[in-house]
Amino acid sequence: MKLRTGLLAATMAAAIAVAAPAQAKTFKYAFQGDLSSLDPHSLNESFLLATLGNVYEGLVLYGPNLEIMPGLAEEWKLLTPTTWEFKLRKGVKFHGGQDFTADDVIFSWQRTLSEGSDQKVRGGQIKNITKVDDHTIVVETPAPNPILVQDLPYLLIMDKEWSEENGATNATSAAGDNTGNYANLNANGTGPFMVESHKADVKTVFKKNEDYWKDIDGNVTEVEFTPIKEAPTRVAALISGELHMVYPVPVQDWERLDKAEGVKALTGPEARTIFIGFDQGRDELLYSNIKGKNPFKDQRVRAAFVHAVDLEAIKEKIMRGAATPTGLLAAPQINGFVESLNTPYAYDPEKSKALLAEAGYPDGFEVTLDCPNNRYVNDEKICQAVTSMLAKVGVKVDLLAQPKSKYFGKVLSTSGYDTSFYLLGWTPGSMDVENVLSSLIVCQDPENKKGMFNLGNYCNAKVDELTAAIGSETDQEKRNAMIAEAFKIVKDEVGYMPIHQQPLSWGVSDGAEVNQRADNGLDYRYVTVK
Amino acid sequence: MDLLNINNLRIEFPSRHGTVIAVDDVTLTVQPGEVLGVVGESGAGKSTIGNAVIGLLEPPGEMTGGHVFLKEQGIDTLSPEAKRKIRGRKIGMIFQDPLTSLDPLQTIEQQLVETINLHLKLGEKKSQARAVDLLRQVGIPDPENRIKNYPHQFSGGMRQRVVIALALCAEPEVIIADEPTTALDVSIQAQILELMRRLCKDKKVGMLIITHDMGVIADITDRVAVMYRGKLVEEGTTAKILGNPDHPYTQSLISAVPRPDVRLKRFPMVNYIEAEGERKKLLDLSTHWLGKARDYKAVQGPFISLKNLVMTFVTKPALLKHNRVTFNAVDDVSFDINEGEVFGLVGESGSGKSTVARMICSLYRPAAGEVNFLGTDLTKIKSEKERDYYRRQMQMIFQDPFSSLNGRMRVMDIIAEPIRFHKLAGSNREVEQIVTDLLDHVGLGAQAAVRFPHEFSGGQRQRISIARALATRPRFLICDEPTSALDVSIQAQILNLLKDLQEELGLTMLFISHDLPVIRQMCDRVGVMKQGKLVEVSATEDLFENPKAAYTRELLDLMPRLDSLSLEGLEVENT
Amino acid sequence: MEQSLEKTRLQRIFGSDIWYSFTHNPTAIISALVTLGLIFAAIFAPWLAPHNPFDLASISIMDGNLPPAWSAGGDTNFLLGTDDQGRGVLSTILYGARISLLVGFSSVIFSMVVGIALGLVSGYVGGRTDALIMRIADIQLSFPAILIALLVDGVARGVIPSDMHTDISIYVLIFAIGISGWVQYARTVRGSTLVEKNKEYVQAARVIGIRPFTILRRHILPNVMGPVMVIATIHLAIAIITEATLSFLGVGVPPTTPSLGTLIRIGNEYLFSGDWWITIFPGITLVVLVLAVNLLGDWMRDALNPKLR
Amino acid sequence: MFSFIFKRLLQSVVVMLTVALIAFAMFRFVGDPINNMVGQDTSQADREALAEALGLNDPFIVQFGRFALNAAEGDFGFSYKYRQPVSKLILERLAATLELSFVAAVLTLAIGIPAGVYTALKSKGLLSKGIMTLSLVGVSLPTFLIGILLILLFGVILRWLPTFGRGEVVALGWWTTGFLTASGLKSLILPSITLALFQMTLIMRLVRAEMLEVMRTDFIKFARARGLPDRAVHFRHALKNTLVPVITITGLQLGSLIAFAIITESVFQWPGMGLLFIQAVADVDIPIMAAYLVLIAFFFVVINMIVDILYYAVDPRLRVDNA
Repeated sequence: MKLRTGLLAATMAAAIAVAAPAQAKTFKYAFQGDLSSLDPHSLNESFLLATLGNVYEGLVLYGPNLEIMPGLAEEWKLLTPTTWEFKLRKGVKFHGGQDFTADDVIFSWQRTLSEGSDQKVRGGQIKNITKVDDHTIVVETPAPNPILVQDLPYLLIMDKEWSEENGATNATSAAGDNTGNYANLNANGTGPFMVESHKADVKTVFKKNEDYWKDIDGNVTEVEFTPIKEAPTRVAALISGELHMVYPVPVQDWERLDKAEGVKALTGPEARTIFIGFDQGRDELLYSNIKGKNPFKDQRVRAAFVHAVDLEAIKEKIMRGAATPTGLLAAPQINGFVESLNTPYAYDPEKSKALLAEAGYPDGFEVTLDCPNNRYVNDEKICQAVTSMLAKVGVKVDLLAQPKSKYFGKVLSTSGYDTSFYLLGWTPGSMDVENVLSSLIVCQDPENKKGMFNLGNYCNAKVDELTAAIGSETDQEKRNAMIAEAFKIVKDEVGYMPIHQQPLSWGVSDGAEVNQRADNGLDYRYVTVK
Repeated sequence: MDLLNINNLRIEFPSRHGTVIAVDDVTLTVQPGEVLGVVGESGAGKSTIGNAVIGLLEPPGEMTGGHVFLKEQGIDTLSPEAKRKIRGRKIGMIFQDPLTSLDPLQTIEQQLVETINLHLKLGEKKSQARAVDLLRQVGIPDPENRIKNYPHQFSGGMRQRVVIALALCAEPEVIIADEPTTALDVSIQAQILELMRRLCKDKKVGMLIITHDMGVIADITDRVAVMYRGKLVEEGTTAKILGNPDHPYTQSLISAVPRPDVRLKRFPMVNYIEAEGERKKLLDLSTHWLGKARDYKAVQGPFISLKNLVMTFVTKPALLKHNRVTFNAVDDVSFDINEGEVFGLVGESGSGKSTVARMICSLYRPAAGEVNFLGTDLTKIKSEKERDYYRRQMQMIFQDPFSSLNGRMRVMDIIAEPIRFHKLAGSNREVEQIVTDLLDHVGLGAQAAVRFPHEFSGGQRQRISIARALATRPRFLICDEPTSALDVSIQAQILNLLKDLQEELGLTMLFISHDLPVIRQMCDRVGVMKQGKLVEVSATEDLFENPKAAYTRELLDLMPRLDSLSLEGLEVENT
Repeated sequence: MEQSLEKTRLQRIFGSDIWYSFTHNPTAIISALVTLGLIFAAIFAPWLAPHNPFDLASISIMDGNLPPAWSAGGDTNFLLGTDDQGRGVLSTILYGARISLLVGFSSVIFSMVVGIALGLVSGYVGGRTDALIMRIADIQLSFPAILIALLVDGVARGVIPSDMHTDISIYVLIFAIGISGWVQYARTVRGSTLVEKNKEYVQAARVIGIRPFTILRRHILPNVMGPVMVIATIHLAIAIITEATLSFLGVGVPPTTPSLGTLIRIGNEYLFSGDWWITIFPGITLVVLVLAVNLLGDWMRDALNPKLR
Repeated sequence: MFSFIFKRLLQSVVVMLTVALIAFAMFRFVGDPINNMVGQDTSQADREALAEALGLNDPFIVQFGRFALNAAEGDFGFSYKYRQPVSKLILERLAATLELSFVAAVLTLAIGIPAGVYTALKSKGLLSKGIMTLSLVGVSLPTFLIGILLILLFGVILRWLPTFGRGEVVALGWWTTGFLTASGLKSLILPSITLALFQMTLIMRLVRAEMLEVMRTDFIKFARARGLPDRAVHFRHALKNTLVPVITITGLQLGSLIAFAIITESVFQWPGMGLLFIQAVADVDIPIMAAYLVLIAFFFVVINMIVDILYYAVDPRLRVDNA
């Protein structure tokens, strides 16, 4: 018996051994989510955009550290506060062999505004594009926009002819079969990699684009992407050597990865900030035992809450020391980050109790905390911890942790912000604080699509003013000052309870080297396989 | 030399209640061409002998003494494999129930050929030929085609013939038949017995036939061995055993056999096996509760009169009426029962006699016709409440004492249920009093009340169901084959009991049976049924002495002849 | 009289073949003891458990992820270590077993009641009623239990105001698992009812005039309970497992009041990290519990089957 | 026979419609699909436009009617998430699930039935008692845990077998198979075992119980009395009769294999329908959910039909030509 199993083992091992060298220079990795579409305008979601960023390119690109660098545009300059001139790169060809010209840029911009596009917000930053010559364009913005370029890396450029040939002039919409579906299953970009085969949610294979317009640091000739939903399976796949890289890796598995030979955990702070918000808009909380008034309208109550939560403990125990406790809703990688305000509120249960008593809730009160359980790193566990910490100062929190579909279905504007107390995470799409302010902090204003994600409707006229100004201020000095002022107000009024910057948590085998970008995006340009 | 010699056989069944000696030092011999009958009542251990001989004792039973010789060769000591070779080849076996003895999933050809080929190694072709031949021998018409059929396509009698063919197919020297005809109707039984006797004589086969039925014994055996509680109490020629038995058990057994030829007052000396228990005889109905509250209005006209009763069963259901397949279980039956008489209903299985009974006590709703009880047509009654009044006056005793009592209830509750339901007693204590009375009235002690049915023997249970039936103080009692599941001596006791009760309480009875002798013992008038039709109604003695209908005559002819039965010590009722 | 009654009742139990086969079957005895033990432990968890893991105020996250007491860094306070939230694993198991058993038993009883009722009616009344009920059963059978539970749970979360979820989620679970189980009972009961209703003791009752409902209750029901009990035991095991599986699919009880299944699901995420105790101990408990119950059901099946004796 | 099949087909249509109806009635509660279809910055107006375009605002009976009509033409609509025809997606995944279930079914029967027969014939034997108990351990663990443990043991520690996916697959038309490549076959081992374990136990116990019953019937006793060797008695007579009742249950069990694949598939990231479905539940991708449920119902109906036909084949008592 023993002998037989031994033998079996041997043959198996052999089988794997011979299988291995076959895929030299092929990079295999897995992510928890999947690549739902190949259409760069179909979904405004960071993983999709970051991944397609290897196939399609914008006028500008993200560098290894999210810095902006020239892409399909070689250089750009501000003509007037509302007009920019972009010089386009010459001699660039799409994978299909078509030349890249100004027309493609204009076409792609129009496409982002087409029916079914989920990039309308980005496209909306631009009022008009005029073609000067084949490689020069002038971009017009509705208002002075100092950070236009910040928004361009993910405005990905498609080829006009190709799209027209294949009836993909409109973005792929989820509503029924439209001809644009071609772009949903095929890709034709200018990027360093092209799509070899794509089966949604099963496997996507990328091949190197040999005549890419510039040399890349990486040596990978082929990339194989597989979605793996279950964390244990993902980690197992890495440790067993079937994949070069998987992410995210549960933070509690880092030790294990470092112990296991041939693999390591690659971590760093993500640009996403996790925070908890209070309903400060309604006169009575939807989910609380306090009737007739809204405790969260009282700044002392909000203060009591933030002082009751021990961010260090959450960091140590739940995030295994990986998170970065923060006092600001924007991460250091975000343009406009304010160092001085980033120190968290102090953990001080006594003070918190005192504040509650002062506010007239000596015995605390009840409130329901809405929490996703499959969106952010250990989101449900964080909520549990917060729940038990608040219990210690007498506040009874009912935790309602749900899958993200149900969670967002409940708390977002679609169902009228149906929440009293919620946990949310945010990465500004433009990597600029302006986005943070205008989405999370300014008063809700459906008409102008402002404060759409200010679920608790924290509202302060001064902050709104500043935000508007920041949006159009082109002088960095002044701008930063205004940013600092705005955030100062929010912090003093305890508008939110920032928790931490969640960690990037990748597992990488020694067989490969990758560059970990703060937006959790993987750029094949910087992948090397030994 | 003996063909089969069973020598001081002893078989034990170890159980948690101690070892049961099923067969105790039994010696038997069978000669070629001889039919030896082993007779005895349930638990006598007769079947165990059969199983032991072919080496198929059910575990945990084991042979702890004695030997079995087949032509001087000891076969009990052989290896399992050797025993297997003897089974079927040298010793054929026939079991009781033909319906379950054949593999339902294989054609009888497959089963025959399989066995023939196994023992005689004839090869497919020859085996098939022999199979067909065998079927012809056992009297299956058109064997060439029928052989392709599956068991379920044969009637019970035909199946038993197939079973016999299977037992014979390797020319065994001995055949052991365990209750071969018990599951069959009397007409079929006669044919099968005749067949077996003929085969046994022609082929010089020795036959060991195990039965509880004196009729079978009388019909085909040459010698009889009587068994009682595992012991062999008496052995001799059939004539001797039936004519003048020596052993008291045999005598009581013989005296308990219902006689087709004469009608007895009571069955005497039937207490050898199970003491009948003291019964309060001749109770004073004016004082006793059974007498009280018999607030029955006097009957004018017939007590019961059935008019053109029809009962239809659906054999193949279907949504649309016209594709349903139906048949009439009871077809236009009419007869009257007068107050105080015992009316017998006789017929073979499926003749519809039980169905009639069930229609009378409205278990079935007739498709057509009237059931007039005390002048009221019960089929017209709509409300349950109204019907209860009549229900109370007619009760029923069922065939199977094991399934006619709810095993989850105490005897007390079983008998008390009707009393409570019909509110026939004021207090609980009165109810208990009545139950106790009833119990010793049917010859069971009061202590029986706290026990559960499974603690009683078949006979005792039947007494319990009689007590339950009496509990509503009925004036009309329906007995549906009340004794056919019982041993003869117990049957005799129950029949005695019913006779007595009928006299004491002046009950009117509908007595249903397939057993003509029993009918003759019990009934004043008899109706004969055949395939749902009533073929004859006449006074019992007339029916037996000069039957009118051809079918009745047929039945009477097929009745086993028990002329050799001794008459001594029996008082014949002279009508 | 009464007294003697009692006596015979006891005698009946201890004299019965069931009891005999039980006392002569070590497996049955052991599994019975284990099951009872766990049930006991679950019922008296509040008194047995060193901590109350459901009382959030009492748990401190700083105690999180402590290994079992005997291994390095262990805390004697937490015999079997703690989970990520600082709940004692031992206490959590006791309380978790409580929930698992509650869900298990309740859902079994639920489907039992529904199944038996429908089965009795279907079998006794027959005709169109029977046809209807059995068709419904068929349809449900073409819809695997796990899916039914998933959907039922989904709907419940939809229709019930979300602030009540935490309070009622356990009842939802019971309903979800229960509703998917009744068919088996219904079919079995119907089958045996069809047999029993033609037995003569039922006819006797009808001749007396007893009304159908009483007949079903007093006569037929007690006689069809045997097989039902067997199914129930096996079903209990399945229900507990199903609960665990559902919590894996994310529709279990809230993590603040975890069941054994939820504990395993949570622990699942720690299988690769060093904190094996978070999964292993609840896992072992679950296996032992379910195994014991299964073995018990096994024995019962053989013991209650007359043909096997 | 023909009319019988026709009746069955009619029934199946009813069943599937009911399933679809129930399913639909439930979907409106499982969550709001829109949030999974757009990025976080997408404006309210766009979200509503999309909902309108998808007909999510119509009364559910209308939505159901639309679905039923299209489904009748084999058109299950368009996946919200993948923006592809559902029928295409499911077709891609069908092969994976069916192959997995098939292998699991083979395992179940190939091990379950013999084991059942053995434990029945040697019911007192020590080995069979062992098998009985062991089989219970298998069903005492939740499937997902078994899966993870298998992965841990054979994938991570021993590194014999792949931990996820189907390995290399070969496309035969629209059907992709893992049977033709070494990696494909290796990838099948762990998931199929995980999936089969539970059913295996059930079938084994069922066969055992039925076999024990049959072994006590008269015709078996009579077969012995005719001197037939054990082999013939056990297999020609006993086993065949055992299978008659076993067939039905087996049918249902094999049907539920396809459904239970949900768990196995998500543990092993097996790209089958189950995975697609559970993802769809998370993303509220209603068209996929609806199609899946109807498909499952369809499988059950088909299996039941096959079972009934088998019945006719095996048991002469059911044949029409009864005399």
